[in-house]
Amino acid sequence: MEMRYETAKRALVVSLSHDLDHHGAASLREKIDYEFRRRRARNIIFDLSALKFMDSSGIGLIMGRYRLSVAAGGKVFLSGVSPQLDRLISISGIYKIVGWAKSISEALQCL
Amino acid sequence: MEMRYETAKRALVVSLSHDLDHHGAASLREKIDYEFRRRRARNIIFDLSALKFMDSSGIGLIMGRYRLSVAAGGKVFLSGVSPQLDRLISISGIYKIVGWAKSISEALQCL
Amino acid sequence: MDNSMKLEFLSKSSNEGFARVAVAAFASQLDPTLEDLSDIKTALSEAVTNAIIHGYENTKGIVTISCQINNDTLTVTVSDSGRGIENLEQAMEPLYTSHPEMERSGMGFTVMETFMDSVSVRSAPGEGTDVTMSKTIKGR
Amino acid sequence: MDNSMKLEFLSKSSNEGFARVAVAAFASQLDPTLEDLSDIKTALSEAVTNAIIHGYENTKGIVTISCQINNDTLTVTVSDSGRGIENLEQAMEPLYTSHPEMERSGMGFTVMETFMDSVSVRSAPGEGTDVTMSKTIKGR
Ligand SMILES: Nc1ncnc2c1ncn2[C@@H]1O[C@H](COP(=O)(O)OP(=O)(O)O)[C@@H](O)[C@H]1O
Ligand SMILES: Nc1ncnc2c1ncn2[C@@H]1O[C@H](COP(=O)(O)OP(=O)(O)O)[C@@H](O)[C@H]1O
Repeated sequence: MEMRYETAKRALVVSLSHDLDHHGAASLREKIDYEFRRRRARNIIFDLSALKFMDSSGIGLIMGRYRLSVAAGGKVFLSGVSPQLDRLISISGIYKIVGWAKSISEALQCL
Repeated sequence: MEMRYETAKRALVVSLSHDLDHHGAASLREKIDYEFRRRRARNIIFDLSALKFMDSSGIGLIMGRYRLSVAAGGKVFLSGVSPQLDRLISISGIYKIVGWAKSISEALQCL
Repeated sequence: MDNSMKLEFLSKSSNEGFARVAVAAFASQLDPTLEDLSDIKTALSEAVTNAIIHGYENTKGIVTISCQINNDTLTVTVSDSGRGIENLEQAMEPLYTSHPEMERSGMGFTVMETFMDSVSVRSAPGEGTDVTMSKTIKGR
Repeated sequence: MDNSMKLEFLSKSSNEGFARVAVAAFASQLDPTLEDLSDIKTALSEAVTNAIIHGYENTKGIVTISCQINNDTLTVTVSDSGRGIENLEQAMEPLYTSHPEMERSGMGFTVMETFMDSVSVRSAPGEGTDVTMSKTIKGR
């Protein structure tokens, strides 16, 4: 995972890689939340383009970060969603609460 | 696996790929021997550059093809040997009977 | 039966990835598409994660995966001898989770049912849980 | 014990590749180099192939692989309950093979000994063979 902060949009950009499963989720959550608070961020953009695998633990992670952003008056966007990931995310219903964008820059424009 | 025949040198060039283990060896052997006889070849060049895995079943395959070439008055060359494969081939002792070349074209020049 | 394998491992979360790779490698004999493989890995990951966190509640236990190939069909059973499920109907409802504080989404069973052709669960409180899933790989 | 797994599968040659991938995925937890992984896969492939062709002589049987991780050391045991080895000293000699007509090179045990830190064999004629190998992965 890599993170960067876009000050103008108060957005934390989280680029995930490898596998996002239960095993990795706890430490990712901790790192993201730490950075979110330290930066006083509002929004989170998840860049999933380099992610190789995700199961419902990833859905839980995204839902948890959604709560964090909403509490700060912000939004969550997903970008770089592969067709396979799209099926998983669609059945989870979280597209009702998080945004979708083709790229990180498109997501930034939506904020 | 892919094969081509170099008429000028009477050499069958066998490019191996994926895994060479006991499971795959029997059918490779059959295909190589069929082509060797059909072409009335003398020499065999094994191109190992695209091979992902090999164990001692591969050593057995190479030794068997060596016998075939020797009986036809020819030679066997190995090219595209990775460092990992080189260790396996070294301990097998077959460098005493088969040649080594950096590339297929170098092997062809040695014939 | 065309082929079969059984895998047993400690209920450590670090084995989740290993279990996915092993089952995908076994399933590869059916010449699945990348999408099929991804479906199988995702469903398996849900069942294995459940065995570790819900079945054994992060204590030490053995997770067992049995796989069979019959013609074009892969059948996978994930078993634990952990706490079992009291109310199976509730457990299988989308979004139901007994551990919201662990950020579980409650989507595990729904994912298994979506990505596999069939899912059946046998569970007894105090004895453990078996989840059996199957998927037929259409020839290409 | 830090981690362990056990894998059982039918003695079909199509499972040789699957067994390599599964053991390599388990061993990955030790953060091995690509060279370490290749060594482990090669040694494992020798032992599994021997169980299938020499132990069960291409008839139906179960091959069992047990793996343990203790600190930085991976220990792998490959077992069959096949014909067993009558003369173990001879079997372990480089270039000795009971099946030259199958183009076996007789290098299986030598490869295991070269690529792993230790190899030990227990065998009883008519009962089967256990090959135990270990390798310590040096931190990088
Ligand atoms: N192997 C299991 N052992 C005990 N309880 C389980 C097991 N699998 C699932 N459950 C129960 O079923 C519920 C729903 O499971 P699931 O749909 O996978 O969602 P989640 O894992 O996100 O909670 C779990 O919260 C748990 O209470
Ligand atoms: N699991 C086994 N069961 C019975 N015999 C075995 C087993 N493993 C090895 N052997 C015997 O030991 C010999 C040497 O084995 P190895 O060095 O691996 O060479 P190869 O497999 O090329 O014959 C075999 O030819 C066989 O006779």
